[in-house]
Amino acid sequence: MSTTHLLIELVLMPLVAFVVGLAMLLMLRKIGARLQRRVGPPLLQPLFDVIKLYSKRTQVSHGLLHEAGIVVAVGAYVAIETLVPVPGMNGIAEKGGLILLSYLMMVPSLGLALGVGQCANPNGSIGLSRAMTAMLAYDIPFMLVVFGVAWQFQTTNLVELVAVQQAGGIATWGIVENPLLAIAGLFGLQAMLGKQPFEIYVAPAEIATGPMVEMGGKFLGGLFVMQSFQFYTAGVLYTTMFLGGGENWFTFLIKIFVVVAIPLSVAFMFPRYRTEDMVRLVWKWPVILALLGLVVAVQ
Amino acid sequence: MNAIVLPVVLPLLAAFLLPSLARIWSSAARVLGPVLMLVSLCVLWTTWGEHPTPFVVALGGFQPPMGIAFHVDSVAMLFAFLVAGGALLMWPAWTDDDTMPRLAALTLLLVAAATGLALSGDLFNVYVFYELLSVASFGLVSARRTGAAFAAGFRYLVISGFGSVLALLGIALIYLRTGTLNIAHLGQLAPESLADPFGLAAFALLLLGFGVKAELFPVNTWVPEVYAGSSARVAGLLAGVVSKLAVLVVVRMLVVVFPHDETRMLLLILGVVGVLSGELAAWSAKDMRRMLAFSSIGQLGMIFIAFSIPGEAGWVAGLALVLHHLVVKSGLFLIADRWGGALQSLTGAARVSPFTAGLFVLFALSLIGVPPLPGFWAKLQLVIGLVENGNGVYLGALLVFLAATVIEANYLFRLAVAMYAEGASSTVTAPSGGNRIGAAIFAAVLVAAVFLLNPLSEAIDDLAVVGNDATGYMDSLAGGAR
Amino acid sequence: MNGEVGRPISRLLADVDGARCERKGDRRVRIDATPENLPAVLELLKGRAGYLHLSAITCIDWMDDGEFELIYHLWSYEDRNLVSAHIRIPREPGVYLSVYDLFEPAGFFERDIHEMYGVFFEGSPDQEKFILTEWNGPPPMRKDFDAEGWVQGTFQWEDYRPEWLQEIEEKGGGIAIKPEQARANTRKIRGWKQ
Amino acid sequence: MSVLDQLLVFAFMTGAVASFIGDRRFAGTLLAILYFGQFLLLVKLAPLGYGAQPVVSAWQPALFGEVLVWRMDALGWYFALITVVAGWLVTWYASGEWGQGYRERGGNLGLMHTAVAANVVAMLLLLSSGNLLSLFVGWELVSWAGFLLMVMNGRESGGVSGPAGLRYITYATLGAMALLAALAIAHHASGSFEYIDLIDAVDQMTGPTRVSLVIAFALAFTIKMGLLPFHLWQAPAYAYSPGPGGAFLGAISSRVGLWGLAMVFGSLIGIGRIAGIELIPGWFDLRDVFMWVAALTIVLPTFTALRQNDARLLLAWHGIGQGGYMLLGLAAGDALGTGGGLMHVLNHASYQAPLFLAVFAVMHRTGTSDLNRLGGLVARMPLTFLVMLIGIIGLAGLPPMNGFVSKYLVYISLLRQGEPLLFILAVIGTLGTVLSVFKLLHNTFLGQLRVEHMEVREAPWSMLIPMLLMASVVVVTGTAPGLVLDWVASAQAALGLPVLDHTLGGAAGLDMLWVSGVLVYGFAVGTLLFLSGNKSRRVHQFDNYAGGHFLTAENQYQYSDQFYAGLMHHIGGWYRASFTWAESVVIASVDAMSAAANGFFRRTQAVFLLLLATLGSVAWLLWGVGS
Amino acid sequence: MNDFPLPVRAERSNPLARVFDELIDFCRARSMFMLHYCTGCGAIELPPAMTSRFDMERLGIQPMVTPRQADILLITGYVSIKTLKRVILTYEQMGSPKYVIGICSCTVNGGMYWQSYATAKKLNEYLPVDVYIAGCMPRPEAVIEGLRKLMGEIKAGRANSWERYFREYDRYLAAQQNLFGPNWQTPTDIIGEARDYQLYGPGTEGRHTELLQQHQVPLQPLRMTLHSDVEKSS
Repeated sequence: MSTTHLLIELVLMPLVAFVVGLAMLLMLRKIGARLQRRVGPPLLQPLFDVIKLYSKRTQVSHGLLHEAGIVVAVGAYVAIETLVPVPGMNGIAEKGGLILLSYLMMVPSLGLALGVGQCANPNGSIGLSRAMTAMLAYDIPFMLVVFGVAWQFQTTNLVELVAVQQAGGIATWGIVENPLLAIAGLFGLQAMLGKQPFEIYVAPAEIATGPMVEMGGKFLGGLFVMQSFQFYTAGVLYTTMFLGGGENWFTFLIKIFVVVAIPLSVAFMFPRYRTEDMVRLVWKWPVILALLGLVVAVQ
Repeated sequence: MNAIVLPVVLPLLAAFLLPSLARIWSSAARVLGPVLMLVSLCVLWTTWGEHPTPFVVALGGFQPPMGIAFHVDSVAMLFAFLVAGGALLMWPAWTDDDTMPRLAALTLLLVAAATGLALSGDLFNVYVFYELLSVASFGLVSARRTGAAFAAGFRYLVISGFGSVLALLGIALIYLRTGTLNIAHLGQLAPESLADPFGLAAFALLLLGFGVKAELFPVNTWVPEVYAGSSARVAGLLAGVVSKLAVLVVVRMLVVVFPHDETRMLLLILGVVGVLSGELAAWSAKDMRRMLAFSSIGQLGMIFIAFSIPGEAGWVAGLALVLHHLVVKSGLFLIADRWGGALQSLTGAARVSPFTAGLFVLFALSLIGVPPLPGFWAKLQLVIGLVENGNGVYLGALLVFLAATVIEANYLFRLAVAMYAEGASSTVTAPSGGNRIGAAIFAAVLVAAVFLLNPLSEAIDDLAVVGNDATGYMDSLAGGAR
Repeated sequence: MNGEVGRPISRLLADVDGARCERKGDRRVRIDATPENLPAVLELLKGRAGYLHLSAITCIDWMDDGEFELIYHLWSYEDRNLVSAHIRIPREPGVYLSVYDLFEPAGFFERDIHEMYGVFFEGSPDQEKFILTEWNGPPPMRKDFDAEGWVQGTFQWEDYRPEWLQEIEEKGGGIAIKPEQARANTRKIRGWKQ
Repeated sequence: MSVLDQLLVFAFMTGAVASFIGDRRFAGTLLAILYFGQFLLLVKLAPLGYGAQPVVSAWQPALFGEVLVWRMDALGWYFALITVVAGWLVTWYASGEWGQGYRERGGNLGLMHTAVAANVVAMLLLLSSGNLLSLFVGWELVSWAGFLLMVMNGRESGGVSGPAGLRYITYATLGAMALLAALAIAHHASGSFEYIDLIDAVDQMTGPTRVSLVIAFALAFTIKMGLLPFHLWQAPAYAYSPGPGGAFLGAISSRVGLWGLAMVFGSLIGIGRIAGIELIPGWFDLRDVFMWVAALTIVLPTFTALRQNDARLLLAWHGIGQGGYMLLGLAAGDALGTGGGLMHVLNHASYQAPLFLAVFAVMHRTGTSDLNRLGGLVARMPLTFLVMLIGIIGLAGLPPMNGFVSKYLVYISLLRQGEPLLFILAVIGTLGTVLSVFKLLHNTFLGQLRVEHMEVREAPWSMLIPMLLMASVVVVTGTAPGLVLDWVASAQAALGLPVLDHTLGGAAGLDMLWVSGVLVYGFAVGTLLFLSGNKSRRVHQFDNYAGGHFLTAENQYQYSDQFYAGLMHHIGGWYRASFTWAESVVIASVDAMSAAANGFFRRTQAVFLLLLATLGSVAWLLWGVGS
Repeated sequence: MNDFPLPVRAERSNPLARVFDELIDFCRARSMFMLHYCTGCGAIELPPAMTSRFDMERLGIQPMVTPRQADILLITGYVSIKTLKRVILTYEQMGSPKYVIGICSCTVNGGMYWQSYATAKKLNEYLPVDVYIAGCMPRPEAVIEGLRKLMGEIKAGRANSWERYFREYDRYLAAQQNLFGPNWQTPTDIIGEARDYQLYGPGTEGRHTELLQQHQVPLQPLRMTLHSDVEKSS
């Protein structure tokens, strides 16, 4: 692979992720609206929001770290996008792997956490504490799933993972080979995206959207961008692990949209759990499922 | 006649003369004892230099096995040397008051008896010296004339008396069987006449009888009270020196006359129980003297364990432990002279006297066995000796010994940490100058030993060869006396 | 039982000079007391008759009489009966005793009355501003406070006359008293704001 | 005189200098220079890190027929390097204002310098030990030097350092005695204290002997490492040491346990032989015991750390937890696992020390390390914050810092060996660490600055430069882990373990150069995106959303106490303090036995006992001989 | 009243820039995050406006919970003096451009509380109000109509009354001081903000801001400091 090619990929991959992620944001709101029998926002609403937020005249910052937090949150996702393979573009996916990615995906949230911390708002800190707890909760089944997938396919390399699944057709897809892990993974995905019933950390009414409490203007815009990346990454990662990655962009987009649509649809049907209930729930069912899946995988 | 009898005879004579001398010329009387000790040391030193091989001295010209004999070999010389040296450093009768003559006389008596024990090659002689030793120590123990001292002294007296009876019984049994009391001769006769239950019973009686002074479990219940009740120097003398002489007697009998597995095992088991009981009791002792007393029970237990190991390894370990314990425990008892009260009162004592506290830490470190201090090398020899033996009971003893060391480290350093605690003000006063100097000399010996480990280890190896050489001991009989 | 409550209370208060007891309804008793004997009345009611709950203290400004009327409402959970003890204190200087020692909740009511009427309760724990933290004017519930005048002097009015309002006003509707017809002299009241 | 001798002599000299002039004003600087000299000597030994033959000391004293040998190999050099650099930087840290402050607070600075120097000497002696005897000597020296450092902080620590140190020395003596037992067994088996003889003898050993040898060694080394269930001593002992001392101890001192285990697993006995000792045949062997102990050591202390409200204790507890990763990797036994475990030693030292130092810098300025009494200090101590930030990212094991790389190797090793439960325990440990260190950072540096800390100043450069140097190690070796992996590979070779195949960017499919590069690229994009908005304006911390409430200096608008209340609501009941309870049971039983022994000496009728004992002994002997 | 007319935003000559400006105005109009400050009964009409019957979201309007994120401040009902303080605090914490909508008659002239000593009458006196939606209470249609009107103004680039608050701060402060007393202060440094963002106008400072600065607690942010130069900021 030539250097130019690689550079183009490095630019293109985050860009694609951003666009698809915005579409996913729209999908989120559309699904919510449809479920509540509303019309929902227009097609370009996420774009309007982002542009409006970035074009705010006054921007309130609580310090360098507040700004750096947003930079890290967005920047780390930009980096992450180059590490997940998409059809036709592998980027530098071979330099990392599933485990690196699992940990790298904590970096944006932690970067954000720094920014929130400097906002000096206890609502934000409470939100952080809850978000961290949620992370501790859902990462355990998620890492079990990662282990199971890596064991199943005997690799942590995402490119190889895709190659193996595509070589064998649907029968070798993770979801077919090990549906239990796939279900556990979906559960983890729900929590990872921080949607209901796992959105105690934002809790708009009681802690004023938690970590986002002091984020306005381009700070909030950065968070929108970050969220779109997050949706995209989650979808791609799940697709890569269980749905054989993308043969071409068409099937790939269908897969990732379907994957992300499931938790988003589930989200609007539930109220939210309290922190300890969330921990209890996530440490029970997904973990049991994942462990059963592991037994299957190791057999 | 040989100059070697002088260390026994001179103190004995002086002990009887001293009260009279004290009336005439008290300052001369005061220095008489130490001077004699110095003389003894010189005599022993020169004798040691002249006679590298064992020899027998027949007292009054009667040749052994008929006569009364001193058996002089390097081990005996070492112990005699230790007695004189220890007594010199721990001399308890520096006082200015009217107790001085009595104390000095008793100490001289003690020294004479102890030296006699070290040199004696005859069981009857041993018994006599042992009794002499007991009498002297009764006097010394109750010299403080406090209620506690008398009570302790009485307890000591009772146990000691019964011990003497037992020992005498054992001696009687042996004499009944063999018709002789010369140890070397006994050694020759033992395989035929004493290697049966009768002989072994005699050994058990001897062991427990002499074990009273050697702080052998379970006949050591006098130890804590006596050490806590008597003056620190006396306690140091008893713990550091006298107990070792009793050990020597027992071990001599073990090696020369009763070298059986059963006897060794008995010694080992009593030693193990001694270690356990001593260290455990020390762990919750409430004052420093008792703590040291219990600790010395434990240490003596270790020494018994060491000597129960067959072969030279046991002697190496035993001798090393004996020497180490003598130095360290004597030093500690000197420190405990004024610091003997409740342990709580020592909190913050390091600021009263940093030097003494430092000495305490040094002694404690060596007692626990921290390299490169001599205590470590002594314990290492014990550990290697135990494990080389490979026997299950010896391995059990090793485990007990290791566990006891942990307990030892805990209680010694609980005190050390308390001494250095900040913000607390101690009520104790600094030890007297003499005690400090004495302790410092012991500490200096300890530190010097670190640098002289190599020659020391060689010397101990040589001594161990001699000590373990039962045939050599017996052969000395044949060599005739001078 | 309910019919009987008036009687024990009147018997209870028989020793108190000047306290008059009157049944006003099934569950209501009115006591007319004097400022001097009110504490005694309340103490008796609390200690002997089980009126443990002070549900409110009410104040009425009788400007023309130059008096404030204070009404202490006590509730008995046993008798399910409300007793209202009325006293009148002179409007000037408007000082009365606190019953905080007897009923702790009185602290709040007294603070409120102090804020709204300017009555000072001696011995009340805290008579700082309570609800009207921004208020610098006279105690607003006093009858001599001209709220409308104060409003006129303090606030501006939006120029808000939509057509439909004009139509209504032409028909004589709209706001009852137009701002320009307001009565009080605003200057005088603004003097309070120092 | 070999370079090793020069090094040891130089280290002794440093110690001597420290003890003579340690309390002078210039002493810290001078000592830092001397440590740097030691460092240069170590650099002279650097070929060791790239596969050279071990260096032997010329001085070999013989005592009681045993020889003390000092020989430094790649493993020892690797550890020694960490030791000396840690000693150097913490002394530098203490050389300036911190030392002044310490003295003003009533500390004995000279003694502290001496203690640190003594620790370095003892560590060097231990790490270059050439046979079991010198190992034991070094071992005890390290233990007692550490003890000195732990207990010397009496008044500074509010009097708790003494008990903590006492607890430590009791555990340490237990470990030392276990080592002594191991020595004895080895001597019995091989007839000498030489490593080579032991290695030869291991094959001839009987099963029980080998098991007891492994157990004795393991006991000694795990106690020093603070592995479960012997971990209770470590946190308070390290936390209440004087700052630089605590940093030194936390960074490297307890890792000598790992060094010992590496020798046992590598050359002395061999992980294969340990795995051959099957406890439940086919299911569970001795190696699994080590791995499970390691995994539990990762999890339990980490979650204990999560509950701490004192920054020092929090870090000290994490130090214990991190030891679990090292052992887990080492016990995994393959090239990846051992490589990760060994690399984690340097990584851990590189972030634990600056973290400790940062906490002590905060303490130096504010006088407290209570996490509920701090907050918002990032505006006042930004560089200290930076150090702590880098440190916690490393400690949490997140990319791109070095902590991730070593943990990654361990993860991959577990993955390849198919150990999902151990893997998930390791992950849980990491997650717990993330939570806990974020609390540390947040409660110290983020949130509202307290009124009493408005005037706080940044730590002086004498403290900052050492911290920043260490933090830079975290970043550099995170980006280019190959630098360290070279040394690790040499150490593996020296131990006879499989050697890790690596590049400059990492191993096992990980290339940190790329990852770091792409992160930088991502941050650049993020910055551009951020700057595309209008410029931002900084506001005061009271200009904050509070539901319409007006914030003032009087009310603390900060969330720090019970930071993870929700989580604790769920798992709080799982903290049972079982180990503390077990420890107290042991103490209580010793106490009871002690009371019994005391009672024996106080109450027993002596004469009766004497007769009884005599009869018993006689009977025993008679029957013994008769039968 | 309009002593200082707002500067009219000049159309930029570069057509691209003009498109850009228009795009931004368009986006601002199509994406309005509102903070509903539910001071009174009018709030009851907002849920119908948001939910399936009227569905504000199709206009790009969605509720937000903190002033930092919001563009519109909806004040739904009477504003007591105590509430007004919080309203002002909240308004100042919002990021510009920001719009205020007064819902219900109470925000216009006090409504049924016109006579009350404790209720602010003319909200526009204290904050620049963009749109009033009168009625007691206005129905959701009316609310949406008001929002659409505001939308049109924004799209046309005319909804600039928020600039008034910066450019004529002294006037607003005067009204606030009149009500809250001379010690009134909010944590937001409006003057500094106006300077920073070129919103400083002739009426920004004046008599009342002088009074404010006499007792003002300093509002400089906590600046990161390396060494000695720690400013006193308490």
